Amino acid sequence: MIWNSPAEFFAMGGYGLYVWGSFGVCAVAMVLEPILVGRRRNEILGSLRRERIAEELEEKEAN
Amino acid sequence: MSNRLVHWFKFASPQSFYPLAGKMIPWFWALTAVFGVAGLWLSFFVAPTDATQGEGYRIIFVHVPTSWMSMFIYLVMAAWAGLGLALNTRLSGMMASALAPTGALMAFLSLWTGAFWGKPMWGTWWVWDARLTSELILFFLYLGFIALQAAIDDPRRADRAGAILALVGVVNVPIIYFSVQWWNTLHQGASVSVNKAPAMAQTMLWGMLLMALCFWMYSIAVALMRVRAIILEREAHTEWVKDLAEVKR
Amino acid sequence: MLSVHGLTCVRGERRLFAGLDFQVGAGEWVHVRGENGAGKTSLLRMLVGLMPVADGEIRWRGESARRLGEDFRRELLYLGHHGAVKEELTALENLQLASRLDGGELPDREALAALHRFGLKGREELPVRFLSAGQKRRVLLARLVTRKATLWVLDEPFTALDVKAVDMLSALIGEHLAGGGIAVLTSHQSMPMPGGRVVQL
Amino acid sequence: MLSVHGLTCVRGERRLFAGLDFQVGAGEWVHVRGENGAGKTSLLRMLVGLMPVADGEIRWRGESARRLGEDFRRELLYLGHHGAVKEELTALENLQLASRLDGGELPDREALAALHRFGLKGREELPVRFLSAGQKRRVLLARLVTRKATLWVLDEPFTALDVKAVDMLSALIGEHLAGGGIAVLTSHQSMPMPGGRVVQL
Amino acid sequence: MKALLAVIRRDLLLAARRKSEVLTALFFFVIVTSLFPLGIGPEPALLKKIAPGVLWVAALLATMLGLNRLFAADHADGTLEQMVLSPTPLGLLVGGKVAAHWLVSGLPLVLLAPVLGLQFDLDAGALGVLMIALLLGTPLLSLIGAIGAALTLGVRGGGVLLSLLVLPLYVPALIFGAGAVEAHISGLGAGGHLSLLAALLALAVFFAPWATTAALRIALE
Amino acid sequence: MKALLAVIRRDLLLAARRKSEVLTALFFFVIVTSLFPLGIGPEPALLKKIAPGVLWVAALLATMLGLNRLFAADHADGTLEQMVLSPTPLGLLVGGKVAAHWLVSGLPLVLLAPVLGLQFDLDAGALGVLMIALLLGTPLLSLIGAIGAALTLGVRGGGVLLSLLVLPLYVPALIFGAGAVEAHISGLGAGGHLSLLAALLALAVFFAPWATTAALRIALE
Ligand code: HEM
Ligand SMILES: Nc1ncnc2c1ncn2[C@@H]1O[C@H](COP(=O)(O)OP(=O)(O)OP(=O)(O)O)[C@@H](O)[C@H]1O
Ligand SMILES: Nc1ncnc2c1ncn2[C@@H]1O[C@H](COP(=O)(O)OP(=O)(O)OP(=O)(O)O)[C@@H](O)[C@H]1O
Ligand SMILES: [Mg+2]
Ligand SMILES: [Mg+2]
Repeated sequence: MIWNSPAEFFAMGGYGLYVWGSFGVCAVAMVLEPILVGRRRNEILGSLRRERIAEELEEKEAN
Repeated sequence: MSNRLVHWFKFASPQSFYPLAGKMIPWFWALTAVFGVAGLWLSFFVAPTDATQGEGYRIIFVHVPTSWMSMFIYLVMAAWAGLGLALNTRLSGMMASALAPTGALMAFLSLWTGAFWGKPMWGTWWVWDARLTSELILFFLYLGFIALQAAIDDPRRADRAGAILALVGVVNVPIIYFSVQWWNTLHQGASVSVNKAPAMAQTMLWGMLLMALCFWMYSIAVALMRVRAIILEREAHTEWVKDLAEVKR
Repeated sequence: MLSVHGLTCVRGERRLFAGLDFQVGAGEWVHVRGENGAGKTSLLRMLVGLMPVADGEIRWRGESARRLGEDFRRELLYLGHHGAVKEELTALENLQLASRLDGGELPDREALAALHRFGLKGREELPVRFLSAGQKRRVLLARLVTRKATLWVLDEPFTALDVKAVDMLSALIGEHLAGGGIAVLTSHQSMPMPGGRVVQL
Repeated sequence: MLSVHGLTCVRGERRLFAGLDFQVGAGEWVHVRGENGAGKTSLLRMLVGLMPVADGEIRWRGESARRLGEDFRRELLYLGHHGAVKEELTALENLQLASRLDGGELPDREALAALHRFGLKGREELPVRFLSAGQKRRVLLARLVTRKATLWVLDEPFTALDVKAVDMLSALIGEHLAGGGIAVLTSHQSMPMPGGRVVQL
Repeated sequence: MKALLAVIRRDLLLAARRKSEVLTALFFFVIVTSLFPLGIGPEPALLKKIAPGVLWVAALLATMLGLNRLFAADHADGTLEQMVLSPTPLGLLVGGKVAAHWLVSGLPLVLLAPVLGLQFDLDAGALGVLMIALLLGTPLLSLIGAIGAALTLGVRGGGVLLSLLVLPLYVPALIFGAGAVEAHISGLGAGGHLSLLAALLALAVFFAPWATTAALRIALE
Repeated sequence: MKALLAVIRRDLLLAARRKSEVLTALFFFVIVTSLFPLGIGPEPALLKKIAPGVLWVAALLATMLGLNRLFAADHADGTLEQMVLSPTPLGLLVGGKVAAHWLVSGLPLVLLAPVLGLQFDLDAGALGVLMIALLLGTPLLSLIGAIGAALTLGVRGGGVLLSLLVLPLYVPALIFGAGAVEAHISGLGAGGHLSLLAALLALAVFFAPWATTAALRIALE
């Protein structure tokens, strides 16, 4: 093991800001992007469902 | 038309690609996780400290994969776009637009991590060096593609206009890459001193490869997710979308 | 000579019409009718090849118009809602430049004759910007005289014209038909010309 | 209430008309007629104050319209050749923004009612760019319902409208007049409304 | 007041609808500043020296580029006529349009400038001065630009004519703006330049809407 | 061929009629180059160093500014539809329009550049290289710009979007163009840069009209 303590690990030999700044932003981006894409999908699915319900109601009224 | 071509065209239709993509996505997420865990373990716990750069060099494990992916995704995107222009298949355009934001993100991350590396190593966030500049221009090419498609309402028109831009841009990518090298006499590559001991280069290489695979799988997974959303948006009025299980629910 | 087979028009997610069939031969004309938004302009734009055809086919002298390409366009004259008239050029220059773009050359004498025919005497040298709405349309219509074409496709040619100009234009179309030409028009008013097949959208 | 005294119109070096006098009171309407280029549009633009008056005067309730300024404009609604409609906004947004610019506020319900009255049901949320020529005009005309004004000045309001829309618009103008309003219109067609004084240029 | 807000809201809505428009003035700014090192070469010391000038010129060009569309669209489709005919005073409506223009094309520049400054290796103090200078300067650019936009309205080839009219008027803003940053870098203190910039802004806030309104009335005749 | 010449003549006539247009690209070039000394300060050595870059960036921006009107006017008034419907091949007509654009906005820059170069204290040799580089580079800018103009045609907010699309594509021209002058000044010889520029031009002459035509057809659908 090259790290003696968690503190040393997080300090990254004095480069903590830079290393974690890089890895952190990557991690955040890679978590956010799928969430945003998922939300986009849910939005369109929601509007499709609403349309469907509206259609069903119309059909019922027609009958 | 040969049988195989028919087969290919079948999957080139959004209707049959949609469920296929749905099945593939979890696998790619799993691969992303596997490669990611292995790569991170290698890069933080196996790869030793660099002699000259200390621990700072570990940025390489995200920097290089994002740089590679940003260029690779552009090529793939342009290929899909060109295919769509030539064969007029609807899916191709959707794939291209699904890839662009991920590519732009990779370019952005490459710039970001590069800057976070440059500050401790060169003492500055940015220099106008060949690689950096060409990456920046690649980022602009992505943004141009996205902005153009966003500015056109008719999706079919947006696809084809985007395709032309992507193709013109792909001609430009190598030109930019080499031209900036040509222009720049102070090549920064020299300041990168990572390959000291061969053993260390080995673990480093493996770490980089695993992380690159992780980013690769991630890009595929996200692009597939996005292409599914795009398919739903564009085909919202068709019967098959209305009959989907997730819509009926 | 012009025939339309099973033509379908889709705009956005809306299907405007489907399975449209009609044909026109030499000396005949078609009046495309329909409410606002019925798809008249869209139909004409598909006929001339400015809008892609969702389904169906358009044939000219029996061959696909799309495949004919240039050969079809050479026989075609389309005047749409837009002027295609440069506001900063004079009426005369506009007319001459338009025919140069078609690869021809229009002598002053002919161009002036066409403009005078459309009542623009004394306005030939005025930039089109200063002309009234109806006068602008007249400059556009003068192309009907100067450009030789078999198929005229005219989108609401009578808008903004006064009574005299309407008569003149219908006489002109009459001449064209008598000479074996074909015309496809839209208009919300009843047409001041005899004959003509009505296509209702 | 609106009266015109010895009005002269000069465009470039051309005098289009001179010494024009007429007046309209509450519940009356004027049909401005004339050939293409006679100066109808110019007359209307002078009436509303968009073009300077070469000679003569325009009075509103006995006072100079120019001097009244804002007070005159508050009672005025002018619809010209140009759409004044933003192509990238929807019909609904266009209508609401137009009334906000006048300092008012238009609830969704009223705006939708106006659009439906003009047969734009189902197109309220579509960017105007996608509408047909006639539908664009209808969006513009919907302002006649949503904006309260005494004096309507309409330049060729019937262009591009289909038969149904023409009837509807003339009924609307009829209502306006019955309520004590005033209208000044131009049109090359004969007007589908009774009464009305003709001003021939 | 309500009408003023209505105009601002309307123009912002239009900008949002045209999607690309909000971001592109910004992109233009970014791209122009990035072009200079490409043309000039990568020497850091040289780049640092020309940074304030380049950033200000880029901001100026980015603002200017959107100007010709400040009134043109409203003119072409007749909305401007309706504004003149509206009972609301024209000056107010014009003020609203200028404010919206600044929000769309000026404010983002102010916010982005520090990031670009970093690329040229400016230090934190210089970045701060740069932001303040731009915060005072960009509204000035919008206000002056509106006069030019109104004057060239409906004039064919107005787009480029506009820049011809407006650029000379922009020169004081450029000199004081870039001067402030340079003065700070060379240790002279930016106060003088900044207060001159503020004075210019105050002047413009009073006179520019009036001049713009007059120019618009002429254009519409 | 006749049609090609007809288009060129027509566009030149239109440019002449719009009077301001011919001169204003030029004025823009002049003004941008003159703004820099104002923004950066009057140090001669510094100015000389940045001269090639500034001149090239200014040329690039001046060319770009006229681009959005390359097809827009013809699109708005329906002339472009008529061109597509004309029996003459569209590629030829497009070629004519690009040539006219270069004659109006590129060639004057080439001719004026030496005068501006003098302001920055460039010597005769450098001025010669600058002119040759611009002579090769400005047609390239027009050709690439035409693609962008066609792509953004009819797209709302197209003017600034256009610059976003086109500027990254302009980068090679800028680097080789400014590089040629710098190489000459530093005694390295401009040959390499110039021949690369010529190669790019040859490439663009073949492919750009094709891409432009395709983009125009898409825009007109
Ligand atoms: C904003 C700043 C930076 C950007 C945009 C950037 C961009 C890139 C790009 C595009 C690549 C891929 C090039 C290729 O595969 O040929 C790359 C690779 C690399 N970069 Fe950076 N970089 C930046 C800063 C840095 C810094 C500061 C360092 C080290 C001190 C660095 C070290 C490396 C290394 C070692 C590679 C891998 C080279 C190889 O595998 O061939 N980069 N960078
Ligand atoms: N993206 C879209 N989504 C939905 N509907 C659309 C879309 N684009 C166009 N439309 C509709 O297509 C029709 C276009 O009709 P077109 O312009 O051909 O009509 P027209 O018959 O010429 O009418 P007019 O008499 O008013 O000129 C309109 O009804 C319009 O609302
Ligand atoms: N600078 C000018 N020099 C000469 N004549 C001019 C000038 N500007 C405008 N005109 C003329 O002024 C008239 C403008 O008429 P206006 O637009 O008012 O006509 P209109 O009656 O509305 O016609 P339409 O029925 O065609 O709409 C036209 O005849 C035009 O030729
Ligand atoms: Mg129509
Ligand atoms: Mg008129």
